[in-house]
Amino acid sequence: MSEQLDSAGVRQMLLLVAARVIAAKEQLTDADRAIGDGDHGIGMARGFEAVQQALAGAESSTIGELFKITGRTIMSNTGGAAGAVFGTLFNSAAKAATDADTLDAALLTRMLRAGLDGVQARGRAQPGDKTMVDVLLPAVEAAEADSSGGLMAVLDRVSAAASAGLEQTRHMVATLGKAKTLGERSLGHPDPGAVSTCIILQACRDFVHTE
Amino acid sequence: MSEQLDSAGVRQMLLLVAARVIAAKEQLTDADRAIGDGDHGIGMARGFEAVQQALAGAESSTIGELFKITGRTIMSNTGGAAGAVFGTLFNSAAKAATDADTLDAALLTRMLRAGLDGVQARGRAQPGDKTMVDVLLPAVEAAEADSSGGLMAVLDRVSAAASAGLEQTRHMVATLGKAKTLGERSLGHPDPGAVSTCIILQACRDFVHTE
Amino acid sequence: MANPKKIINDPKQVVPELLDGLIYAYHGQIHKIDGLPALIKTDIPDDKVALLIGGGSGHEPVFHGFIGPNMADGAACGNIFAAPSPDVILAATQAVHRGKGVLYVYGNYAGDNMNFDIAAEMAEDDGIAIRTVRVWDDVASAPPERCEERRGIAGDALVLKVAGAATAKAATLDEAYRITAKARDNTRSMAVAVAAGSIPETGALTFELAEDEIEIGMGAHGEPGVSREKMKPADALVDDVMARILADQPLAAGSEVALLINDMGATTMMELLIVNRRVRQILEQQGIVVHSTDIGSFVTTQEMAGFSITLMALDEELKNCLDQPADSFGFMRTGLRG
Amino acid sequence: MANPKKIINDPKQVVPELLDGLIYAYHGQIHKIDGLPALIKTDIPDDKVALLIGGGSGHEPVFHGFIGPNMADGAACGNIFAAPSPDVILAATQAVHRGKGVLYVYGNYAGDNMNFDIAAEMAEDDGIAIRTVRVWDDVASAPPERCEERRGIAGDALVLKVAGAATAKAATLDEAYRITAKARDNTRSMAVAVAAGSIPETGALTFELAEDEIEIGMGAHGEPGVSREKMKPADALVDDVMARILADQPLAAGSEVALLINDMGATTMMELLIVNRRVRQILEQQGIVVHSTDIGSFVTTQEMAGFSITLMALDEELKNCLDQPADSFGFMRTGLRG
Ligand SMILES: Nc1ncnc2c1ncn2[C@@H]1O[C@H](COP(=O)(O)OP(=O)(O)O)[C@@H](O)[C@H]1O
Ligand SMILES: Nc1ncnc2c1ncn2[C@@H]1O[C@H](COP(=O)(O)OP(=O)(O)O)[C@@H](O)[C@H]1O
Ligand SMILES: [Mg+2]
Ligand SMILES: [Mg+2]
Ligand SMILES: [Mg+2]
Ligand SMILES: [Mg+2]
Repeated sequence: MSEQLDSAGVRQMLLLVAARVIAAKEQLTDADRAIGDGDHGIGMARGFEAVQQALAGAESSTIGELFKITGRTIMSNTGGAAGAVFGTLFNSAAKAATDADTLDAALLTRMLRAGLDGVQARGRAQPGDKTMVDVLLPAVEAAEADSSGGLMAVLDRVSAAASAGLEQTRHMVATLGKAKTLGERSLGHPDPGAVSTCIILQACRDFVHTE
Repeated sequence: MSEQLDSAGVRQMLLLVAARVIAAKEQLTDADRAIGDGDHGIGMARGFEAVQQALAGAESSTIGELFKITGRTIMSNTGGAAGAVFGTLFNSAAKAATDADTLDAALLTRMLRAGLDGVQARGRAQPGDKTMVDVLLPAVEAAEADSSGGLMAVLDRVSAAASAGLEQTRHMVATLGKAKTLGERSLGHPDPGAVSTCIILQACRDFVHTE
Repeated sequence: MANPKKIINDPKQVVPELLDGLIYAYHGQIHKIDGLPALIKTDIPDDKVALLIGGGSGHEPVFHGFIGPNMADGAACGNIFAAPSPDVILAATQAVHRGKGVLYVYGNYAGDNMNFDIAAEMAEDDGIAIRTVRVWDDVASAPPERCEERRGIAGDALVLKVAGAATAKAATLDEAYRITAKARDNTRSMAVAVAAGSIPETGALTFELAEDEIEIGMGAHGEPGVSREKMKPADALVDDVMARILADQPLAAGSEVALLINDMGATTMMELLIVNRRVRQILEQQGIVVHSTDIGSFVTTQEMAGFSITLMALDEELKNCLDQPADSFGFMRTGLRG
Repeated sequence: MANPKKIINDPKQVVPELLDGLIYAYHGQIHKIDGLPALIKTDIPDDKVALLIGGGSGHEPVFHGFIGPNMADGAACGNIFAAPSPDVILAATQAVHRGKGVLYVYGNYAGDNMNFDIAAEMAEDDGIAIRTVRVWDDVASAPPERCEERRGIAGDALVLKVAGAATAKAATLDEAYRITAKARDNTRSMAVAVAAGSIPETGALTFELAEDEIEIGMGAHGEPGVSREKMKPADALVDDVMARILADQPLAAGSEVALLINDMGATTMMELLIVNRRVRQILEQQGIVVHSTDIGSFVTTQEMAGFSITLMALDEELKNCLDQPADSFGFMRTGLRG
């Protein structure tokens, strides 16, 4: 268990994130098939497989560089809404990392906020639109509301808020993206990108717990 | 039971032929689906429904005219190979009728032969090609071989020869028409046009028996 | 065997209704002969060798969708999968004739041959000269020495394109016939079916294929082909079909061909493009030059899924005919390509 | 849910292989940017306002099949149903740019919007002027007052035709933008799906429909529409769709429109013509004049069965753009019609 990570640890954490997203390929695709066009898992897996490769050659990179590599690789390889959204998430977080060499609770919180702001600036999704923002926003708010207890505690709260947010997306009517015309029929189903976001944050939490 | 028919009887006989062909629509289509393009019953029914209408207004026509009306109506309304073949069959038979006012065994035999010759001149089918010729030819030969016993006896022999001929088509490999590429796989199935021909000749026989 | 969800009204009215739809789509360029399923180009130049095509319906856009400038002057339309009757063909013949005779071009089927022949005899009795080119491109349907027994499949489209140009340019019927017959003689096709289509009136599939089966050499009405096999990757299917086509008509390195890849009904452009890639790899390997490529739905068999490949060996005359700008509902050449 | 028999090789290689097939079909008129799924017209005139289009693959012939003379100058291609990434779009933008700026035209989806916007920002950083027209023709996907939320479906084809003409003729990017945006604003479509298509990589159908059900308003990726109903005759389906389109954009008697009827993948030309017949009856009744008709496979969704109807209200400028001869793999105008 670690209360902070150096760049090598962050790199390992991002590799776990990638592995978890890739492993969830089918779950994500099924979620998208229920309310979208059925390709979310395909794109996310393609993007994060490329991230695995890119991180393989990035052993001496800083935290900011690792997030930037991850963001750019997602952006180039994922395609679709997810490529822009998750690419922007990591790219924006990378900028907030500046040249830090340690990831602690405070930096994580700043990076999450920067990621959220970047995603919203790009896609204009509002809370309640049934997108990944409905997971990311409560996660950021949970981190910002209580910075006590270090990286692990923050990630526990982030992860719990994300799960709760994901659950909420079931009760939302999609108004953006390919699911929007489902209208009422999108009720009961979680948002695919919200599922991915939850998996990503959960992987970060699990990493610091087992490290 | 009649040993000869006047033009009114011939008209009734042709109406029975039409009714029997129409009733066999599905059987004919199934036969064509097994070795051809699955439309034989559709075309034959369409043609003979038109024949019913055409004969409705032909009460004062001669035997030759009745066959000519039947042939032309089939030719115009059936389409496909069957339209040309069965149209030609009746048209050629009509010519052999000249201005006769009674259909007896001798005239029937001449009309069948003329019909066969017309069909072969038009389509060049040889015996064994697995077409309606494999029913019509043995029927004609049965009529020509033994002219004893009048119209009923001839039609009994014609009908029996037709049935036997039809059975033989099961053992033939199609070499003409849409069934031809089935090759060996056409074995075991009767030829659709042969089925129709058998139904037509059988209807004539049944008509003179019940008349 | 469920009746597929066809987007039709009364199944018996499919042909008249589709012809009405086609006439609307042509914006006055074609019209119907009163009461008959024959479509005629409205503006046929005087003194032109006329081109009449036709056959059973249900294969749209062929044949009736191939009328237009430098394409056909008229089409005689049969019912679904059924040759048109002689009276329809005769009426269409009279309507397109402009004093120079009429070239008939259609697929080589017993029904079409007999009905067109009967009409031709009647037209000739009326003093109209007729010449006939039957398209027999399907190498799956008879050995080369009996090519007159072969079926006409997607090769129709390329032969009709040449016939349209030939009848527009040629001074005489015989000359148009000569060019068109050469195009026909130089054309070979073969199809692969992966799923069956159905006849509107009965809803019945024209054949049955297991979940994992395909049929090589399938005919345009679902007539059986040369071999039933397990489903294979696209490249393996193409290799098989191309080997059969090229064995039938060996082409020397440096030969030029027109290539047509036809969707039998339900196959997507995505798949046809993947087929095209492999076709070109094979032709490149053999040094065969592709002069023109047409990919799409030209000769369909209802919602049958599958494709066919057609090669027409070219000389200068055929290239000129193929390249001539032409317009029709189902086949176009803009003349704008470099 | 069986994996349909797609004619493909490795499902992950579908996009690169279909692009190769398309490049072959273009006979040197287009080429690929090294290593990237972007296709560029080889011969783009200097000083031309450039037209870049693009979107997810799997809808062939749109978008990459719409490159050509008086059509698009390049296309950025995504994976199946996935918008292309910003680097592909940016590379394509640089490749088509001839000093007069680049017009982006694509379907209005979150993924396309974000990726093209990111690329546009990068291109503008490099000094390339960009203007964007998002096609949002699907009236089933949002009410009229929120048309910016609507999806782009088959209306893409007509808007791209206009954009091709506008960018070929216009002196400035702003002028090309003005004409193209007008075309977009005047375009309305709605689709009906009768059977689902499937995604090559998973084999899964994008939606499920009962044997006797259809969906009105289905999106181009299988996104749900406005109502699920029992299968009906073609005329009843058309009546329903036309009522919704005409309610969305009322057209006075005497108005002129371009009409496009699109096959979503597996629907036959026979059916589309029957649809066309009814569309024209309805328009005739309302005194609406159809200036041009395009019927075929333009924007497909794999082997989905169904059709969409598109109307674009026309003025003289749009008519001129639509009528201008143009050539591409997926859309042509010969200029030969009367
Ligand atoms: N404007 C947006 N802002 C944030 N997230 C978005 C936006 N639009 C879509 N998304 C997310 O993207 C997910 C869909 O991704 P994916 O299926 O990969 O792309 P596409 O919709 O292009 O097929 C949605 O579930 C949603 O969470
Ligand atoms: N050349 C021919 N001579 C005689 N009969 C023929 C010939 N060609 C086909 N037929 C008959 O026509 C029948 C098929 O008719 P049909 O299915 O209605 O026409 P099509 O083959 O045009 O679909 C065959 O079963 C055969 O008996
Ligand atoms: Mg998706
Ligand atoms: Mg038949
Ligand atoms: Mg037939
Ligand atoms: Mg997608």
